[in-house]
Amino acid sequence: MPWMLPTIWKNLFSRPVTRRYPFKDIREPFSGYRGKLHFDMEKCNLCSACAQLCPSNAIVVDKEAKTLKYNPFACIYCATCVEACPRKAITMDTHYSPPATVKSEETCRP
Amino acid sequence: MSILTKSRIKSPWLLHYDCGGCNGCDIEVLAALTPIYDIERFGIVNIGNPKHADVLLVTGPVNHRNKRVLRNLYEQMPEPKLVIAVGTCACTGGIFYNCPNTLGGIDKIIPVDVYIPGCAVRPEAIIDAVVIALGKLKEYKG
Amino acid sequence: MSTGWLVGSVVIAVIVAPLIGGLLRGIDRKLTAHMQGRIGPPIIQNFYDLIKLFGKKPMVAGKPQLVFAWGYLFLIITAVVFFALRQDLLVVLFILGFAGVCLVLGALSVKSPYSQLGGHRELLQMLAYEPILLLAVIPIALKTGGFPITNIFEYGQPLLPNLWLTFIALVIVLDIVMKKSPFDISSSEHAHQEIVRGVLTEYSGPYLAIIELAHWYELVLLLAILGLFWIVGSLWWLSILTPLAIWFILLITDNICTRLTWSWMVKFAWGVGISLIALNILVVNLGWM
Amino acid sequence: MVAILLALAIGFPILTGVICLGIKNHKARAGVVSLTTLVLIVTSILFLRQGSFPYSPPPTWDWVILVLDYVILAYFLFVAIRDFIQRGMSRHNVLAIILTLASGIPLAVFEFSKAGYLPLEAEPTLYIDHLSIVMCLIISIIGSLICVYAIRYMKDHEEHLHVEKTNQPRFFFFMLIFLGAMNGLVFSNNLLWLAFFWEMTTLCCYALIRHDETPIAITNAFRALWMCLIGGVGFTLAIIFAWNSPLHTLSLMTIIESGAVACPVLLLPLALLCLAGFTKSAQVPIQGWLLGAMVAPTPVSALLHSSTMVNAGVYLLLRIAPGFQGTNLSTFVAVYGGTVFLVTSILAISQSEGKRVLAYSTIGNLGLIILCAGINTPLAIACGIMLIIFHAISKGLLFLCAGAIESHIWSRNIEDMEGLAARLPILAGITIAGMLSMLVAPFGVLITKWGAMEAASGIGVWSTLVVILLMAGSGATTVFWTKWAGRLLCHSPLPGPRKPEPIIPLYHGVLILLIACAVVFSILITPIYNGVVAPALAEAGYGVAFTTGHWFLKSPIGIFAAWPIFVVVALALIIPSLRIRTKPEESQAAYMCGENVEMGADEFVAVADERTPLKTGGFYVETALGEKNLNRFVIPIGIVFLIVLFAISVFPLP
Amino acid sequence: MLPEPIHLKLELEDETVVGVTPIIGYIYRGIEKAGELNPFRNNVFLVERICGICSFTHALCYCEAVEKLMQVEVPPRARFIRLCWSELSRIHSHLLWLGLFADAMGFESLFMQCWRAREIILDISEMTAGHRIIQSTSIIGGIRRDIDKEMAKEVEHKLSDFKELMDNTVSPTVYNDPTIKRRTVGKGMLSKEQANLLGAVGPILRGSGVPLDIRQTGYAAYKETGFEPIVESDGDCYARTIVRLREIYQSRELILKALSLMPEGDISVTVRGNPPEGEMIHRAEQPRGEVVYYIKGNGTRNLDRLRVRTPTFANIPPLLTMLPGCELADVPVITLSIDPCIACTER
Ligand code: SF4
Ligand code: SF4
Ligand code: SF4
Ligand code: SF4
Ligand code: SF4
Ligand code: SF4
Ligand code: SF4
Repeated sequence: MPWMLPTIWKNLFSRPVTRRYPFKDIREPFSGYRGKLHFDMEKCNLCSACAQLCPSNAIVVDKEAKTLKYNPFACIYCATCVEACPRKAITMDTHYSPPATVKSEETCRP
Repeated sequence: MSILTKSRIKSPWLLHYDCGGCNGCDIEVLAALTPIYDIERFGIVNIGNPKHADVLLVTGPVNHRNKRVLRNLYEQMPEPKLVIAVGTCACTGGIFYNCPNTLGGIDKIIPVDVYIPGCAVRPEAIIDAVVIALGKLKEYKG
Repeated sequence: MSTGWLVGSVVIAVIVAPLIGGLLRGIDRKLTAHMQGRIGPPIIQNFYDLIKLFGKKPMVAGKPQLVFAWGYLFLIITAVVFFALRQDLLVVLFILGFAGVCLVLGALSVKSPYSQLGGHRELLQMLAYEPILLLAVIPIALKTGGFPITNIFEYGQPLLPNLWLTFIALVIVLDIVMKKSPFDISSSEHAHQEIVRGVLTEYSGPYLAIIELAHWYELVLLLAILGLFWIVGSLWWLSILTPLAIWFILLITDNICTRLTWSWMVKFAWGVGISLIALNILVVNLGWM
Repeated sequence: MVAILLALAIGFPILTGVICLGIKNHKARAGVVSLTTLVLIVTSILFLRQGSFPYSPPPTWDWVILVLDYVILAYFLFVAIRDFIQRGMSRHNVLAIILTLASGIPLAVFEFSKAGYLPLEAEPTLYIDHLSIVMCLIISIIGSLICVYAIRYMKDHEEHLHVEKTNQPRFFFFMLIFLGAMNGLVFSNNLLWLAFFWEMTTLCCYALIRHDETPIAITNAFRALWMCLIGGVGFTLAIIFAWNSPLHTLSLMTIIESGAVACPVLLLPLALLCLAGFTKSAQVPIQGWLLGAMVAPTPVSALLHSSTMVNAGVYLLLRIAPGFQGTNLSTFVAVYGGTVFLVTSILAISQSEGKRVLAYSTIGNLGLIILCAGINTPLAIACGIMLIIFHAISKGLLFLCAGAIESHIWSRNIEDMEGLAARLPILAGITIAGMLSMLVAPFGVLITKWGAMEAASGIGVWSTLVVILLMAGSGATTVFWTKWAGRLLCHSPLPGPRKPEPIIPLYHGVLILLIACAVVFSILITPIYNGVVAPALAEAGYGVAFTTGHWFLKSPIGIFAAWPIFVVVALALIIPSLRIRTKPEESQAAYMCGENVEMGADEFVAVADERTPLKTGGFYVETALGEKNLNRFVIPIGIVFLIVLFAISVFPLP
Repeated sequence: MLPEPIHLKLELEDETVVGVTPIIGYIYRGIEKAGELNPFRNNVFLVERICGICSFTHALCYCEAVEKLMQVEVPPRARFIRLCWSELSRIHSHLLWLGLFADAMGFESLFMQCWRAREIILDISEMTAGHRIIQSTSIIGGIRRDIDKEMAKEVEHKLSDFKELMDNTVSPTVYNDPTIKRRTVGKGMLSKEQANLLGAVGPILRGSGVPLDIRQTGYAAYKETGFEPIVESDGDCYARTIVRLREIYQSRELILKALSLMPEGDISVTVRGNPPEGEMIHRAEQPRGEVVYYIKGNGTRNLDRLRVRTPTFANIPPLLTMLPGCELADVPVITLSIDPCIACTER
């Protein structure tokens, strides 16, 4: 019983450790964080290596329609595609993908 | 904004149900309650009872067994109510897209208000999602 | 006291008590959060909660439930009114007891495992604290020469120096009623334990709000009863400070121990609480205090 | 005029009882019973208007009583010996034989040696005062209502048991003569008369418990017989000691007026009368017979074992309380009553059979009245009297409710009553109201508890003990009543289509009347106090207990306002029904972790997706607080108490 | 606050449990089947998501199994760093558990302190692996991210903060608090014999006095760092708590040791081809006990069979013998004391 007392007493009179997200004291993500994906369609040649390796089927490359469809709501942010892309067309942000009220796919065209 | 709407926005009580996720998102939901993130700042309480809850947080891709539970829980929540799909697998099935016993997303069972992508989601994303969901309450009439 | 005074105090009691109660609950949450190193909700959070609950669509699990919910609220308000009118303290506590029975019956009236269990636990909780609460009145009456609260006001000396044993017993009761660790047996603020939210499980929306409101009244009433121990002319501020101090100590206790089991609670309450009061009555009777 | 009244109150029911014995036709019997009850009710009210008066019938009646007394004892001897022969020796029949002899032989020796073949007289033979009028009202009104109820109940009962040849004539014979005997008992002043009526109630009790003639009923009847006969022995000895005292009297009034303080020799006869009272009220350690008596048809339980006969014991205690005021005996009685209250209330928690709960609660409440008698202040005695009234109403009601429920579900088990609030809303509602009337604030029973507490909180070590017993016991009563009420209420939120509750006029009528009495009397507590309780106090030589004003009861140390609480309760009942028209779509099933089979069914999905019915149950703590476990302590404690009783009456300490 | 759905059908008598039937299937997804449909390299990400708590150990065990089957030699540096992540997830798992356990007993402030300390570990994880809980850094043939000198310093620094926080808040309370002892000592007894007989694993087994820990087999870099299992002999809930608490400290030591002993070199080798025909079994010690991976290759890029036996599955029979006879209030405490994880039990 009394063994918790010092802790709570100290906490009571010191500043809470809470990071006041989204207002202030936000700890920025570490540099290696696997966040949002960006497709640089300038570089991409629709080789579809990423789509084949993606473990959760989040990328669909349609060579005929010349599109690359990416579904952030299916992606597990594993970075396999980033490593697989021969043309380094895919990059990862350190910010996570934002929540949304509708699930929308991103359709990218070179 | 009427005082009622304001109160609704200020006091969302959560019900969290794991529909077959991997625990990753579930522990992040819990982590959001703890000192570093402390979502009780926004009046959020994890209430564990559909009859008291305003917001249903669901993780996991839903399987054939727990879809019934999910629907029951949803129906037992009094209006106005919101549903948040937490994590990629709750949105679309994610990594489990080809598992034989998954349905691929909770919106196959109940209407969803906000989707949070991420595997696992970060507590910050959960906070964002709750904020977006509460925005919907401003239009609620009833 | 004049009639105007009386009417005034009733009105103030009925309106101000829940405000204080709600605020105390808010401060409770804030302080608890700080003790845990968190920021916690705003102090008026519980008012938001209450208004929100009132604004939810009603969802009912059987009609008797509603009767008992209303009964609970009304009876507690009656107890508060009786208190404000400085009526017989024993009667106030009896009414409180009736209110408790209503709460339990409301829970037991729904065939739901959690609600049933919660109801039975609440009942055991009442078994633990009711006798202490009622017995605590006896030494007060012995000292002041009667049960009406007026007597305490007219007594002219603070009661605490003589009745501190009783006071401690009442603190135990307060802890049980506030459902703080180690006594949060029948329901817990944080609703994820084995019985979800016990007696409250099947109430929702406005009806949950009614019960919540009644809890606020109850809290204030009990604190006020603790305050009676200091009522006397120049030290009146102690009668406000003491209950608040006690309340704060209970918050701390809540944060430094686990919940214990009901059998322990009943044993503890009866063993310690009743002996404290018995000792106090004895000592008063023998004229030592 | 007064002679006629007495004849109507005592003689008439005995007469109609005998008539019943000869009536085979159900309707005719019902008519006779109804007529008797009507007469009794009117008579009792006339008594109330008449006020107190003494009365001595012609001395021939002393002879009649004397002879009948021995007839009853001889009958006891006969049945016990017959049982000995038919069913072999058992503890119960042997004790019955011994105790019959033990009360009969000393009495005979005493009477024939001392009085020389003449019945001993006491002036006046009968004395009617407000205490006896209160009792008479209870007996006549509640007792009569129970008899009326029994008309229908016995029909159902016999149909259910497939009895070929109806036993109802005998049943109503005993029921009715019992009413007469009780009236005689409360009016008697001559100890011999009192003892006679006392034995007569024992006789009825024995015969009625035995009514169904099952082996268990017979055994329990004999148990009741010998246990009540302990009281008979007590009476015999009390008579002998009273006559041998310097007062040389058999008049109860004389004994009481003298009091044990002035004449310490009287302590022993008073203690013996207390013992008789304890046995009749089934106090620890001989509570067993009352529990066993629950095998009898429910109206019997209601009449004898709750609202009327067992009250004879506490009536006697309240009656003689002024006699032992200021002695250790008084303290003893208070502590004893408190202990019984606590112990039986705890025992009741573990009971799952409804009637046994009622029985324990009855014993407990009688203990409470005894406690009041022991505290022996005006306030306490007033509370004791009022408790007799309110307890009789509420408990009679509850027994009848239990009977009515039994006639629907054919079970007395509390667990089987789950959800009756949905199936039989009226009946269950009345039952719950009845329970609340035993339990919560504005109702009479609690008002008296309040008074008892205020009275008990006097100065002294013993009073500390008494209040603690009282409060702890009250805590326990809350548990078992609430639990039971909860079982009745417990039903799933969305039940299917329901059959409307069948209305049985004789049941519902009587029940509604009784619950109305409980409510109205509680609201009208001040007129009741002023009308009957205050005069009774004055007649017994006590001071004023309460003052009244604004329809509040005020004691020197407290105020009780009952009606405002009633207003609140009424509001709580009315507001939900006015404001909330529950629409079907607002109803929602209970939370079962989302595993409800479908909304509304109280089943959930469990192993291998099977539907599993939800089972809920009450809380009994059988292992810790069961009878087996507790009786190990309770019975020895009771015996120690009885030893102490004699110790303090034989060696009265200052 | 059990975060996962398991349904224990309890039969109660008053408040004493007389019968228990576990009802599962709420989480079953069919991961093992999906493991046969996916390319074997992608399975790493799948098995990580069998469970998000000891996700790294799943990945590690799977990778080592495949590597053994394909006879790939992993660079030693990779093995050391794998050990670090695996121990990090053990710390965060144990703290998570301790928090939930405290919460089940109504000790909210302890819960908060545990989770607060845990955030330090999660920060380390995010810093080194790029994600808070699902590291996704182990791949067939090694690891994807290195922990360089600078980062290792930072990790050491954070770990000493962590130790300080633990020493000041959590540990003294768990070791001394009388109310915690009241709720746990003597509750949920499991004797050494029963534990062996019923096949308990992990802290439950060690809490009953059996010194068995798969880390003794020396997979990853445990051989180099050295390892001694932590054992308590009382066999009750309290013993299990203490085992886990001591393991938290032990894991910290192991990480520091691994960081200092870590050789320079590559972090992965390129693995070409597909797993050959054949079977392989590999075991690893998860926070909850032994996990067993069975794989069967057939020369294609898909596996013939992927089979996982997880620790909670093994611990359910011991749980079912602990529960009967306890009070209802103790059910969550006892249930949590095996640290049940339904996600991997059902997969
Ligand atoms: S791998 Fe790179 S280049 Fe190929 S399709 Fe994907 S993004 Fe384009
Ligand atoms: S990050 Fe992983 S899941 Fe997402 S698109 Fe790339 S490969 Fe697929
Ligand atoms: S989204 Fe990913 S981390 Fe979250 S529950 Fe699903 S698989 Fe687990
Ligand atoms: S048993 Fe408790 S923890 Fe499990 S789902 Fe139900 S409420 Fe949640
Ligand atoms: S496979 Fe899963 S769902 Fe099927 S029986 Fe087994 S546990 Fe239940
Ligand atoms: S044991 Fe538990 S934490 Fe570990 S992988 Fe399995 S489910 Fe996850
Ligand atoms: S017992 Fe073992 S082998 Fe059999 S089904 Fe269960 S896990 Fe598979």
